[in-house]
Amino acid sequence: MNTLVYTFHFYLFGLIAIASALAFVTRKSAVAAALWLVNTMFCLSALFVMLDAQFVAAVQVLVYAGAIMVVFLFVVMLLNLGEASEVTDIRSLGGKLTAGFVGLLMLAELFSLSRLKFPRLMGAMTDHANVVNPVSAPLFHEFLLPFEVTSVVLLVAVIGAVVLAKRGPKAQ
Amino acid sequence: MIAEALFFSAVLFIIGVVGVLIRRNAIIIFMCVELMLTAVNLSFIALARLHGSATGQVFVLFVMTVAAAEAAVGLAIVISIFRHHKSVDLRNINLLKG
Amino acid sequence: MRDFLTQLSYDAWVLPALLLIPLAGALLLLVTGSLSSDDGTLEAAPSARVIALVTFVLEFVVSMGLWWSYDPAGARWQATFDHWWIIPWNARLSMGIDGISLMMVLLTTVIMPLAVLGSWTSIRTKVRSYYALMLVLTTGMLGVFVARDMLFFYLMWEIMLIPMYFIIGIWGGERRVYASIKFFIYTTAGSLLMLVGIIYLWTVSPVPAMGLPASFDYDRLLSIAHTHRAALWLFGAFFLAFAVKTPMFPFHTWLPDAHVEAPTAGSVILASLMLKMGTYGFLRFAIPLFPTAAMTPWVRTTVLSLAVIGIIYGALVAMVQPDFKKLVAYSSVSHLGFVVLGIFALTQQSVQGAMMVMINHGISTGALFLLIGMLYERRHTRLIASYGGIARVVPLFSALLVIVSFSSIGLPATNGFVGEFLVLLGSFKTHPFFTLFATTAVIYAAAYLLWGIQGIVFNPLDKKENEHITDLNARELTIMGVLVVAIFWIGIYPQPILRRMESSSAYFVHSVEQGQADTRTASREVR
Amino acid sequence: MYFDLSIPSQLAGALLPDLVLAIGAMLLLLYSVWGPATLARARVTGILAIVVCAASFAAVVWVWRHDATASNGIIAVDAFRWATDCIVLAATIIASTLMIDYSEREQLVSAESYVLLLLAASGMLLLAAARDLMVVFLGVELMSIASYILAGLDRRSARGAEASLKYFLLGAFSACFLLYGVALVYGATGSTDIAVIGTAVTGKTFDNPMLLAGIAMLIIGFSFKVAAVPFHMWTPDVYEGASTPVSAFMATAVKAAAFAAFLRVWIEAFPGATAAWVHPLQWLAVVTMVGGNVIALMQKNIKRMLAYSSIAHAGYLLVTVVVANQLGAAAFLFYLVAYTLATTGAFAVVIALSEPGERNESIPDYAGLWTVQPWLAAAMAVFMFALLGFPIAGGMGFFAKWYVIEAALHAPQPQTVLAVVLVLASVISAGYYLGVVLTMFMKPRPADAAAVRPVPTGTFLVISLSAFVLLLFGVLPNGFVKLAHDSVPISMVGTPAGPPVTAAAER
Amino acid sequence: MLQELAAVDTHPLAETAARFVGLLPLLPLAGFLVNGALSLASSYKRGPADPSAAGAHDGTAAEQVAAHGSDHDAVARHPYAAITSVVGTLMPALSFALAIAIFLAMVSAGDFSTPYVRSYFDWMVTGDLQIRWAFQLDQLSMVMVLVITGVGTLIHIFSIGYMRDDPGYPRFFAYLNLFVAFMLVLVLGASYPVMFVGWEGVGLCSYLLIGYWYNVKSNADAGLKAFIVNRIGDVGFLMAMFMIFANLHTLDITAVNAAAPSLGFNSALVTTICLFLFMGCVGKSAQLPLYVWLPDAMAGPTPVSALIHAATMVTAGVYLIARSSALFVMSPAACITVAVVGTLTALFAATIGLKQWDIKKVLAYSTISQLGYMFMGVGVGAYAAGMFHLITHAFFKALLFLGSGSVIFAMHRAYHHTGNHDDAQDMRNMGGLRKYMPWTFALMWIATLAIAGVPPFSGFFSKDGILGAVFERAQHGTLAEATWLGMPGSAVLYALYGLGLLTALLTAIYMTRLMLYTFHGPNRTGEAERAQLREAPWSMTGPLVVLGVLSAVGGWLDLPATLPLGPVGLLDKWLEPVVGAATATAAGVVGEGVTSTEYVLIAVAVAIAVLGIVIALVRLRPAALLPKRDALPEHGIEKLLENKYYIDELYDDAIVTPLVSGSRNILWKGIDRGIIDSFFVNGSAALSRGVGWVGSQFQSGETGAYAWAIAIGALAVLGAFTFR
Repeated sequence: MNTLVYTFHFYLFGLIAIASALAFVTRKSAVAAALWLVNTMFCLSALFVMLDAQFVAAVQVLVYAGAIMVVFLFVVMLLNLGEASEVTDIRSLGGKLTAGFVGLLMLAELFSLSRLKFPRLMGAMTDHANVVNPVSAPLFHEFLLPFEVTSVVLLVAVIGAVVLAKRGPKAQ
Repeated sequence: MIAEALFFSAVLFIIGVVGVLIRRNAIIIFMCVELMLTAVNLSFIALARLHGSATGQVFVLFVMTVAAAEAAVGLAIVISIFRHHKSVDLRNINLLKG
Repeated sequence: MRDFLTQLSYDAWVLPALLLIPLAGALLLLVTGSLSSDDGTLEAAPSARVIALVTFVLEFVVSMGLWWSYDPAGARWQATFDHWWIIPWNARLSMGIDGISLMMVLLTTVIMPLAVLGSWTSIRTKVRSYYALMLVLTTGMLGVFVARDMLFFYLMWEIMLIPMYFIIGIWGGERRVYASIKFFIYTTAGSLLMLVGIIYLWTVSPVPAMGLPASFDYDRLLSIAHTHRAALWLFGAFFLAFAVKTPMFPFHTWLPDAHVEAPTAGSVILASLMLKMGTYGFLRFAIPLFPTAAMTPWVRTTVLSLAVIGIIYGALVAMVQPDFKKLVAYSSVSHLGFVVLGIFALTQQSVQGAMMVMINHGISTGALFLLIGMLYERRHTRLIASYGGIARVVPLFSALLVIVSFSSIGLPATNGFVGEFLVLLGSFKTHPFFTLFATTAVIYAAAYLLWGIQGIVFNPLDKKENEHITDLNARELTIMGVLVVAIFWIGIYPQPILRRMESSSAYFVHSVEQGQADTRTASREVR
Repeated sequence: MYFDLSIPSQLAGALLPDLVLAIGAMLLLLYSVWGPATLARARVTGILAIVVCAASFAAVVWVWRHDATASNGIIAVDAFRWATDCIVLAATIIASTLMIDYSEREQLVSAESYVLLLLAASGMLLLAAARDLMVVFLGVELMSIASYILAGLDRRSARGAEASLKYFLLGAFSACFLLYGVALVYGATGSTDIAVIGTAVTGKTFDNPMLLAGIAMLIIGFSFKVAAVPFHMWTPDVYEGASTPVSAFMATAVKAAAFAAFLRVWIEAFPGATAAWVHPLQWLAVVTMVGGNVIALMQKNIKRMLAYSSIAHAGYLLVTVVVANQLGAAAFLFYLVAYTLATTGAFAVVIALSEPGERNESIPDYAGLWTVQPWLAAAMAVFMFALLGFPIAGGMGFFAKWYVIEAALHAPQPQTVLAVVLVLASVISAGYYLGVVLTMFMKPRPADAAAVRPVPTGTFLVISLSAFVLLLFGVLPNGFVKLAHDSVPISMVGTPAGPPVTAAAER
Repeated sequence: MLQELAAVDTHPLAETAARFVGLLPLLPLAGFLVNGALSLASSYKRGPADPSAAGAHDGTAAEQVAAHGSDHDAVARHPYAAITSVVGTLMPALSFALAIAIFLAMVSAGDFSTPYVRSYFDWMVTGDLQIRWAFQLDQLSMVMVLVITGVGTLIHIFSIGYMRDDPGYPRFFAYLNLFVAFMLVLVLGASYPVMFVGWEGVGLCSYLLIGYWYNVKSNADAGLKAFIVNRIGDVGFLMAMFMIFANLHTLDITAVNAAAPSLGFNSALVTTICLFLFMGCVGKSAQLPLYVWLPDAMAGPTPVSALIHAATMVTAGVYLIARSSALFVMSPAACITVAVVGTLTALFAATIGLKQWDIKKVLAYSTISQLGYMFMGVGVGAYAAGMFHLITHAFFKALLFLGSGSVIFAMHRAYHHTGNHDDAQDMRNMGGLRKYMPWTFALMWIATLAIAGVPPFSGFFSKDGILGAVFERAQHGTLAEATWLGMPGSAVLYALYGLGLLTALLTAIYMTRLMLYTFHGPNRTGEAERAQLREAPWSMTGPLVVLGVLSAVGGWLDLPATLPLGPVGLLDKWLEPVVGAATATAAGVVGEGVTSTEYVLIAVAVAIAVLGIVIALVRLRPAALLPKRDALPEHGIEKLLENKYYIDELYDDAIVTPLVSGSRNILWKGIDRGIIDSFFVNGSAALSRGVGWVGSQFQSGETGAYAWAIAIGALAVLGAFTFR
């Protein structure tokens, strides 16, 4: 029973995510598209939870849906691209069909390659009470260096944002 | 459910790819890339679950950070482009070719 | 003479000295003035050509010692020099001469001063760079002839291209850019495959059982036995490089363009020396390294067919050229066909003859290019149709042109005959039918050259502008004098040269036959 | 010297050069923003950046000289890393030097650019060291993000912005493939540690399908970073649009670092799956060599031409990846040295000759250069010949090609076809390299040609030193050959690097 | 250079004048060098130090060039004429004197069967090849040396007068001397390659002398044609040498002759060798089908025609076959081929000679015809007879040419005097010259009777010797027994005999025609010119007289046994050591004594000669002839003969034109430029650029397109893994 509910929800969120994603790539309006993407993100974070990654799911909602997408929407608004004025934003039907075909082909290739023969399914991380610890321990031991590197990445991003977006001398 | 998760992940990834291919708005294309990243994150989570190790989850955290950084830089670039071209339609942005 | 040379320990230093003297000359040219054009004219830098000439004469004097110091009955390699170079790859600066190299080295050192004299007044811009390039070119050519290390050989082989590329491209005629780039790419395309072959040879060269490391040493590489398949591929790679350089039909089309567009000295060097690299390569590398492949019946037949086609084809095409320089260029295709025929026929006489043709072609064709250059300097056209009857105006020039042409045609008692006769005589023993066809080239040779010189020096003097051509001056007579003496000396008494080459060519013939025989036995045993 | 990488302090020790560089970059950032944005300040920043790089370089040499080793861990401590570091740092120093002169000419006040150069270089050092796919990914991103910004550094330039956008969008797109590849490999092997993957990927687990998909995705991701055909299309636009010193930086350092990671992953993680990836990589190499060269034939703009040339060179370097053994790594390092010197040299000449606003950059503008600037033309000819791989005149370029061909022929499965394609592609490349040379030497100088301005000191130093080193080691490459020979990853197992050369040969 | 390299020589000639044999060619060679230097020295104007400097036209040079003017118009004698005349004539004369001395030494040395070989130094020695500069003196070469130096000296003397006003005077003598030198090398060479030096050397001189007046294009063309056609034959000579060396491992004539039997009687090998050798002879001696150069060679000065194209060079082929007699007798098939070709040539050329108007052309075809006779002789193995005809032909044909030279000289002088530009060599412009040139008239009649075969003039004996030998060989001997192209040898030889007689008839007719039109009947030269016609100076007529005497009495050199008017068969006996064995082999069993058949044959021959003369005298009407410019076109067979059967045109259309246009249009423009260069070389470059262009078109600048490329690339890479 529990498994059935779990399975149902898993499929539900997965399919909603896919549907939202499809809606996202096909909406002409940038704002609408962005919101559909946010929806996908939410569904995915639900899936994360169901895959025993509660901490990551939380971060997903906070960072992705919350921060990143907001920035996107902000820029869309800032540049006044919110209205679907540019009707040709999406390629013509031929382009779409070809792209779809390429996508399906790639998908087929991926599936035929990853026929999903897995070695042995490990047990879930049982300690539901402590969802942060399994993530934080390797983060500060094994993956200390990458963790520090991310800070440099962010530093670069900051510099970059400042350098690029600040009003410089008049464009030639 | 691992297989299903990987399936969803692959489908979302491909939708992202298709999105990149059919859109011409720089910002939307960038969003498609974000979709692809998230799709990969799903794979990571599922595979972490499969292996019972947290490495995958840690990886997802790094990816999110990078995505944030990319978003900052990318949107700055978009703004910069907009200043020059008054447009973010990629068809208008082709001074460089050949 | 030999004692005197021994006292100087001549053999120990002569080869590196020969390579370094031109480089030193080039350096001297670079440090004594600016390279750019503003002060690079002949008037502004009259000393450049003098420096070059002095260097080349010094080079010639130094090299002449080899004539006496080389002992035909002595060791296979003489005047050897060996010095470490690229230690991790075990490449060495290893040099030496045998009878074949000796003659090529001497030919080079004789032709180069003449080439400088031939450019004396015709090169008027950027003189300093021009002579510097000629000096560098000389180092490259001599390096090819004396190298006993494959890597060293390859470097020298390639480095020749650059000076020649610039000489054609900067001081050449109207289509010089096209000609120079065609020349460069054509020859590079050929030789790069050889590079792959050389590297392959190196990778298979170590003999762990005997503790021998990988090596570029020529004699070591000779001793490697390849599978037949590998040998065929390797031979193909080497063959292509040398066939382009030679040039053999159908890889010859760079030659007419390069020759015609190059300045006089460039054509002389190309024809007299650089084409010999190809045939020298056959003699030294392509065949001895892969005797089984080279002597495979179908390979041999193919090469000989190409050689004979080249002989006849070159002659026939030369016959219809309106431009005398192009005529001579195509005649080179024909002459070099004889060399290849002689080499692949593989008899003592044919190989000796092939080497003689190499020398003779260097002298005769060089002389033809020099003469046509002298005429060009006066009238600025090379079209046969724009001359006619100038024997009356420039008798000495005409006499020399006739003499040199007949030497090129192969009139007995001139040098041309000795080489072609030996080639054909020797080739007949092994390949009578190819020889029959090749022999008919003596007809076409007469046809194209005599037709050409008739159009220039004979026929009515019916063009006004030709009536004021002046005859040769002392400098030009000096150049031609040297060459004409060589023409008759080799034609009448070639024995000193033949004797010096005999043991080397005998070794070549013998070793290739031996290599071929060994494999035959081996393959029989396998069966 | 031994580092236990599980102890943070020793990890820091093993990361000494990286830390020097990163911390230096941050200090430099503080300096650069701590005052008015003037040209003079930017210039000082640039000089300081060179000092930082030099310090990091010294650190590399110091660690290298002490034969440092380390436990298996997230980063490698071996000669291959140090050699790559040296190349990257040298390229960064050259790029900074050129940047100083370039900024003054273009009146570009941008002290941040040096900081970004240094931070990108930190990413590269990380890539050279990475023994964990996670570090690889982060290194790639650090390097790339900094490069995206560098491409669009000149805010006045619409082309710069366009280059930046293109680079960014496509880079992010391809990074997803790389990431997906990492995920799949992780899924197949349960680890992101290259060494662990290496032991997991053996003949037995070879038919693990997810692994194959992962390898394929990794190939796609890396191919983009190294600009292999058909993932190359961003390259010419970005090189043309970006400031010339940045182009030089991207053509050399970025490519070197990406390749170093590519090679290390391939040598250490996937030798067990050779049969799976060898054919796709071979094809990639062939298509890249040929494609890069033929398209370069059609270029008029010298920077675009150099971009396509760099694509072709990526093809040559891919050959060493196909070989994927110690000899291949040695050839890779040697090639990289020659390629870096020649490419930066060529870009330096472009900087020396172009006019403010990046005019005067099409090849016909170089006509008759020899008559006004003989030495500059000669140096450019040397760089062209080096890229062509011509002996003596091209110096080390020849030995670089030589080494790659040797690696190809000496591999356990000799890649003869690749070697032949390589030389044939080189013949095609002669078409455009010689085109530059003939334009400079054989075409007359047009009457309305711009007067050539004096070459700035830094640029002059770069040009002359590059040419000098190329030529010197083109005649006597002993030192570099030996260095490359000794610099292959110590952790690697496999064939010895090249035929054994005994002491007897070193008489 | 003349240092003795040979070991102790025990040959009977070793201590005689023969040891100076090397001087024979060297003396004329020295003459060549002196005259050549004079020639160049007299016309050389030193060029400027810097020829590329513009404005090198200085007036003086132009004036001097103008002063030289046309060769024909210059009147002033050459400044070095005196020294040239002395050196140029003295050198062959000294050679002749030395030849006489050697001849006397040989006579006094008595019978010796091995030739005297004098070796100087190595030429080409490598492996088993041993070629030395060596001269060989034996009876055969002695005969040739005497003819060459003797007739040569006379012609040199004649030339002093004939060429006196020519501006290229020293050059002419230089060439002539060089020719004598090379001709001597040819006949003295002890090995085939040395012989070949002379063989090609005389070809060179022939080339230079035919084109001596090079400023007329047709002269230069004729020289070129002569050299090239000769070279076709030389291919055969070379191939023969290669085959000989490949099988006998030597090229020394003595050794080859000694080893010839080892090749096997009538073997394909020896036949091939002989046919190749004969190919050389066909070229040099102007036989079918390579005779075409000789008529054109008349473009050269007349002394040249006399010396080279009648007396000496063209007979080299005959000499070569006599020299290689040991080879030829091994192959009856080759021998018959030689005879057949010779006979057909003789007949063919004689028919053309019937309708030629140019006096020298008639003589040229006559020469070809007579050479055919000689080949008929040596072909049937009658070497002595062939050589005999060679000698007598040298006398009377040299006389005829020099005589015609006298006539042309006179005609030319007359035309020159009045500024007329009519053809001085056309018989239609002559007529009745006997009044003006009685000496020439008389001497030429002697030669005509000699060539026609009227006894007792020399030609009668030599021609009869050949015809008799043919008839005899048809009866018995190896040739009669052999088959040739499926026909019995004897039948072929009988046919040849018949054709030989027919040719003799034609010979008599055309020679009488020549004499009639030139010397008899009314004069057609023109009123004004007639006054200027007179006999040439004595320096020219003198040699004619000497040759006239020789033509008349030359027959006594080798009287047949049937007509013992003196010592019988002198030449036969003299040549016995050289060609005796070969002759004997060819002849088979020889019936002793004189048979009645032989008298019948002689009678027939004489009758034919007389018949021919009579036919000509009766049929031809010199009075009815019109000068050239008024002449009517000929029709039918006469037109065919006048145009020499259109053979030149045929060769031009069938060989030369296709070869040249094929070379130009197919080989050069088609293959070289079209296929190799345009298609492969530039084509591959264009292909690269084309692919590059396509590639750069994908580079549209739109980021979306780049993403597509990446996606498709990803698809491909994934596909490569999927469909592995």
